[in-house]
Amino acid sequence: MEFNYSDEHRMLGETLNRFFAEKYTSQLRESIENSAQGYNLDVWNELCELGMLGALLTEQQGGFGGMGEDINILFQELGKVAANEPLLSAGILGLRLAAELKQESLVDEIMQGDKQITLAHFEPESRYEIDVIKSQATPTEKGFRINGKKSMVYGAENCDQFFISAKIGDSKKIAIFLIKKIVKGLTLSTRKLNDGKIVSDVLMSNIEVSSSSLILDDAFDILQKLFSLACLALSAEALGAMKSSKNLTVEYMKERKQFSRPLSAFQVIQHRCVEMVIEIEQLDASLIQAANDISFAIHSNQNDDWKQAFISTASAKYLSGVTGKLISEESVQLHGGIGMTWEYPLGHFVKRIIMNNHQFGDSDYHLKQHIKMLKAELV
Amino acid sequence: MEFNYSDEHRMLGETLNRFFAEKYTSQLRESIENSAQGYNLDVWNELCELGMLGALLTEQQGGFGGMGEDINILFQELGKVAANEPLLSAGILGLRLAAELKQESLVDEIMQGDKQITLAHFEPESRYEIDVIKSQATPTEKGFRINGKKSMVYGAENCDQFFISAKIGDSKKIAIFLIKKIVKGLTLSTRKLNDGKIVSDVLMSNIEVSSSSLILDDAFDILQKLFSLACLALSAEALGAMKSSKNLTVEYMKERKQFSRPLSAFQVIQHRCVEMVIEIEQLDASLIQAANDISFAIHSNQNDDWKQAFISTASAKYLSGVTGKLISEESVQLHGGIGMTWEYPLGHFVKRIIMNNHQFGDSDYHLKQHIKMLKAELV
Amino acid sequence: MDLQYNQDELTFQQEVRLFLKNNLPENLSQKVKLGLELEKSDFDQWHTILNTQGWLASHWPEKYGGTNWSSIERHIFEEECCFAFAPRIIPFGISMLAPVVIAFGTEQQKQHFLPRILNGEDWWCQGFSEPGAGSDLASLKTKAVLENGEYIVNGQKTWTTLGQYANWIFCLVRTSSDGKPQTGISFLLIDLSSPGIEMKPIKLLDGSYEVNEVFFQDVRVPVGNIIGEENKGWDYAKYLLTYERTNIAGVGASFVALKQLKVLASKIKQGNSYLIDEYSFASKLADIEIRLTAMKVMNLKVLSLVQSGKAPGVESSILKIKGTEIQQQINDLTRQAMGPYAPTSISEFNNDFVLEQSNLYDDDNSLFQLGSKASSKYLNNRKLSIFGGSNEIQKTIIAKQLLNF
Amino acid sequence: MDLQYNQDELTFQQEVRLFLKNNLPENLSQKVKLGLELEKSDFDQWHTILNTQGWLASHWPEKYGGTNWSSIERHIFEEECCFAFAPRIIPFGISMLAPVVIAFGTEQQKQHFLPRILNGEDWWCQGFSEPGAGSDLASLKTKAVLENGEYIVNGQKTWTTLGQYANWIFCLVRTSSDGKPQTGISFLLIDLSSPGIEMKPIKLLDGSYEVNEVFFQDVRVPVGNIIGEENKGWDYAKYLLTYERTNIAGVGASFVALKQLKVLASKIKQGNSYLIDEYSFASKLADIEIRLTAMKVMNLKVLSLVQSGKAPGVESSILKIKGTEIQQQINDLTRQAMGPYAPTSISEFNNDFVLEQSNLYDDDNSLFQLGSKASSKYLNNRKLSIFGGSNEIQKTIIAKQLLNF
Repeated sequence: MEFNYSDEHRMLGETLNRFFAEKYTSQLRESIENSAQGYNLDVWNELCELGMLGALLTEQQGGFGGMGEDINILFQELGKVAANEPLLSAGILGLRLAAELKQESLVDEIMQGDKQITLAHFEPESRYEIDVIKSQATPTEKGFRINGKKSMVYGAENCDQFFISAKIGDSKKIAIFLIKKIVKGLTLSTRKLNDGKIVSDVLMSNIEVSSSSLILDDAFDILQKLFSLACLALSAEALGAMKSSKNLTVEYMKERKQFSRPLSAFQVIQHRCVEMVIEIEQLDASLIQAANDISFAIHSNQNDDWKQAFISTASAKYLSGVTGKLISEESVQLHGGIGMTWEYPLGHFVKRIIMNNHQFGDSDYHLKQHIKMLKAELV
Repeated sequence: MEFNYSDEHRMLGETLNRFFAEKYTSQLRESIENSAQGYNLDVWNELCELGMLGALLTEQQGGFGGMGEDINILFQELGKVAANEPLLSAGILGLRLAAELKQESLVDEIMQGDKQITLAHFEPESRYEIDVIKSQATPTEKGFRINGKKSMVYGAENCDQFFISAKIGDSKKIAIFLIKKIVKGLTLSTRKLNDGKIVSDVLMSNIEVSSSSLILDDAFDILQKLFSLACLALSAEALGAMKSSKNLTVEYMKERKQFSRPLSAFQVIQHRCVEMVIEIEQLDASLIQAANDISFAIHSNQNDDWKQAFISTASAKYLSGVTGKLISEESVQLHGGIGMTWEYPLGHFVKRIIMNNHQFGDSDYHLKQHIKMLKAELV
Repeated sequence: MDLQYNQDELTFQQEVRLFLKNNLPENLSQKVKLGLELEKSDFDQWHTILNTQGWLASHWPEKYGGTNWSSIERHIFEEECCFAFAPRIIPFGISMLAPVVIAFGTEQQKQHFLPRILNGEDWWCQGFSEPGAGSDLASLKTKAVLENGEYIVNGQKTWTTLGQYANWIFCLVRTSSDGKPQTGISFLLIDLSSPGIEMKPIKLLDGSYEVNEVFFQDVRVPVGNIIGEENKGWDYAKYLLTYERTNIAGVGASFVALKQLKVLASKIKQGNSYLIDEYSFASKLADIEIRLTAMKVMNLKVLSLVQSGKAPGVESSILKIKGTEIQQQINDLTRQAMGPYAPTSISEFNNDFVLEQSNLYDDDNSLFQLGSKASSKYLNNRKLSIFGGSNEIQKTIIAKQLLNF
Repeated sequence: MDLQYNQDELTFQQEVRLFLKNNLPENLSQKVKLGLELEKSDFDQWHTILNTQGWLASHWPEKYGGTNWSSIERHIFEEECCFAFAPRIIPFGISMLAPVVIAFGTEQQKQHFLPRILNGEDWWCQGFSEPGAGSDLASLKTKAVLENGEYIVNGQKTWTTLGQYANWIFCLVRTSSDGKPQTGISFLLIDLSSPGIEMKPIKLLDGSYEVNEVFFQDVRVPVGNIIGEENKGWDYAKYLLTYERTNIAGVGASFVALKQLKVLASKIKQGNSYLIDEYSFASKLADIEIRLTAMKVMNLKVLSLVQSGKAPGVESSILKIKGTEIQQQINDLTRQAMGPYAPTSISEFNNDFVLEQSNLYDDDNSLFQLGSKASSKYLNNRKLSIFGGSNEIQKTIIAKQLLNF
């Protein structure tokens, strides 16, 4: 057993911490709010130049990380400044998926920062279920005709191509296609989110694609593993934002006076801050376990180890939802009015924490997954 | 709308309050702990002489109350001293049921304090479900042969007769029989509870009864209504005990000093006491609603009104479980060590509160009932 | 004890329902139903309709234009307005300032200000909070110095709700620094068109604008604009804060919001079933419903106190805490109900477009709409437990007043 | 970062498992498994077995009879003992007094007391708390006055766990009332057979006896029984309280209790299905499991701190809070699982009868047995968050030490 991070992992965290601390000024955030991309292009390019995308791929895939710990560290740093750069949508759902699907040339292009892709998977009726997919790919002479609708595709407008999921004919398997953004029959309906990010509906109406667009005809296993990485990433990002929220709150309690004493002198404030600290510690521990189990499963690639990794990531995502609600609400409440304002940084963290709970399954969803696995184990 | 209690109801509460405050000394409680009956015979006889059993019957049934408000008031007073007298088992499940089943002569005997009866209904596998009944009554030449097992029958040992539920032959209906305690094939296995009460398993092995023992062949409706009275009674009793727990706690916080200040000067203690007060207020309100709806349904005897009464009592029983857990745990925690001791009265209230949650459905059970009714309403 | 309305109360309820059916404009009720932002003209329109009927300021004495409704009747009116999706009555003039003017104002102040509140000529806002004062109101620093029959006011107020619509503000200002902080405060009425006043909007974390900062630089206020005596303003403010808080729990509005949430949950698909079929969701919904029903009774209890002439004390604090908790829980659960659609931003949508949707819940676009509102509302309503005396302050008040801690 | 045990650790784990398999008597493990009360002779039996193996006081220095296990190895040992249903090692002598004697005692005290702790000649109990002192330890009043080479002790101690089995007690006593309350306290070892001592049991709300009051009236204690210097006892007590708290969270025991609860829930009938199929129940179970798994990692983090030579500070407080919360939640849920059987009283049952049941969960009688234990245990374990420094005190410590509040 070794509880400390390796030098490489420590460096990854420190590098990102310094980088984001320097970049994420309030001006930068204002510029992002008004940007078309939903993030800052310069920051993204520098991240690519620093080679940070390599942290998302294993050595075999051409990166230098790609393990649970890398994702945990990277996304916590993102969360600590509530950064908007698309390391989930273009990084994990784009780059990592391309690598898992062995699309080497695509991986190279993305790594060089030349293009972005992402995955359009969930649909209006999926809610959080991976396998509720109604998009249809009908075989044609030259390839396939695709119809369907994909919901809430983060950063879609910034991509050149999409991986999209669909079922071929009567098959129940989920196939993955690679399609261009600009193609007849594809419409994006894009809006901006509370936190400045952009999101699109993708309408696919009789899109004609060649047979080479079909990348994999049964992608469920790959998607399930990929989504466990996404859950870890979202939980870690939320945790980073929780740490920042908690720190802001603790500091403000010391500064702010009421009834002639700093708020931090009030016992109720003390206990409530301590409860925040403890819950954050607990979540941190849960993420360490999930990251560990994912790494172990990637190394061994045994089914049982992946099962354990799914349990651990479901646990972590559940706990990040529950803890996140507590930290957000308590941070705002303890701040009082100032915590409600746009200008004060707390709101950005709170929004990131809360909204991450709405991607790839909220706490109810993941608790249910945990219960299913718990019951399977008892039989 | 009239929010105040009538003079009669106010007097009922005041009379009982005075009566119990005088009787329930620590000596009395010690004598109950060591008694065979699980309550004090003198107190019970005096209650009967005072005519308090009449509060459990409507005027038509020969009483002077029998409405939701009467039960709410009566059982809260019982709970305030954590009294052990069998107003639920012998009162509602015995006397009131006898009245509902129109057993006038039985009612008279019970009212005069000459005998006690109760209902043996739930079985090992019922948990909290009214209709999971496996006891069998097989028709014979002279009447019926009954087999089955009844669990956790409160105060059974003190009764002369039981109402028991069973299914006749292949029928799915729940029938009610009146049987003697001392009869061939019936065995009681009796134990004492944490709070001094006694409870029995009732084993029925080839009991032969005459056909006149069958009182009603389809008693589901009567039982459902009776159990809603029982739920109100248990919730009210728990509420009474919560009020006493809270009062003990509030007073102790003022007396007890730590770090040279009374505990009541600590802000965390203040807020936690106030949270107890608020939750108790909320439960009180919920019981007022349930009592009101039960009274309304008794008056109108319309199905829709009973449905509303079932929803309200499920709500109240749910809330009394949830609130009870909070009040018990917080009362003990805020007291510290002293709250853990047998000698200090708090423990009696805590045990009554917690254990009431385990009769006639706990909070999970009643929340589920509420959800069923909520969904039925949406369809 | 009888929680059912009696015959007179039922008759009154019918009267209110009929009035709302005939007089509440559909453009207003639709906006309220969909949770859209109401503009000044919307509120003005509704105030005018109510004033015409004589029901705008129902709790005022009849001689100033009020009704003589019982507190139960006022409750029925408020409840029916909620169920009909009527806009709320803006309280600053009608329910906050007016009672103070009626109780402590001069005859001239009453004659001048009360009719203007009723007919909409004046829109009032509140100037109590200051930056750095928060729930510790008595520590306020905005100063008013008497010079030649005028107060010269300097300082800053904040969290002034809907100040952007107002032409008058009632303020607590410091007129003396002797003695306890509470004793040197006066209650001043200030015309917002006076030179030296600047009203600056505060953007909230959900992107909405509804509160403001107000800056006063050498603002001259006629001495006749003071309420009651100088340095007694704290008493008047306390009167204002305890007066007319029977609707503080927002029971009616919460019942409506819960009902909407139930319908939503029975329409949102979750794989092959509906959200309402998920025990995790349904149990939270049921828990809220049970607590809300209890709160309805707690509210009735306070009404009956008021009816019998008692002023609610800590009861208001309890209702404030429970009422805001429940509203926030409903907001939270509505956000959760939206699932992946919850994060959608408010700014992208067009009110007119939403109103065109014939059935609120029938297509993805309206889901987006509701999602947008749900998470903005969740974020925005975190304020409920902070403003109006934070829930922590309320608990401390209850500990002192009820438990004698 | 790697949470898996390495090869050496796995080998050690196998060694411990083999030892337990061969040496843990079944009569003991059965009692532990069924949650029955253990007697003095049970503890003595197990202590002797461990001492023969040299594993009783694993954290002591080797020269006094300890092992040189790493903190991970100690953790593995504790975990395996839990999984095998071994009795707990009674901490008063081995883990509380001994470290103090080793750090601050005279050579003579070490030579005399340490072997007697190991071989079971002495059973120690703790005399810190006093009536009226609670978590405010420094306010203690029990007095010791030096007279002719003996301390004369007068006063009262309380909450002395398993004092009924003890022949010695270590006490904090006041030897001076100058200066701050903490500065006048001494650490005294007292033979319980000395004249003037009375040990009185305290009955707890579940009917159990495990804590006691101890009365001292003119009890004469040789001056050689003081630890370290007079008036420095507070420092030694603090050392004791922070020493060896890595197992404070009770992770192993909680995993075992949770596992038992899961089996129970999959056997308890609920109409035609099982309790585990109820979402309301399963969700609470899953929530606890998730938090317990996280606590396991938090515990490992502290172990790794200890391994690298750092003494855990606030980390122990966090583990104490979380550990007791989780144990109480498991107790609470076990009680809930028992449904109508939960209120059964403990006093009616016969231990031998329970042990005869071949399958724990197969018939109603054993359900009764478990029900009995479940609600007694729930009630009894409310103490966990009170004793050993209440969870409120722990929070205040964390606020001061970690947040600098």
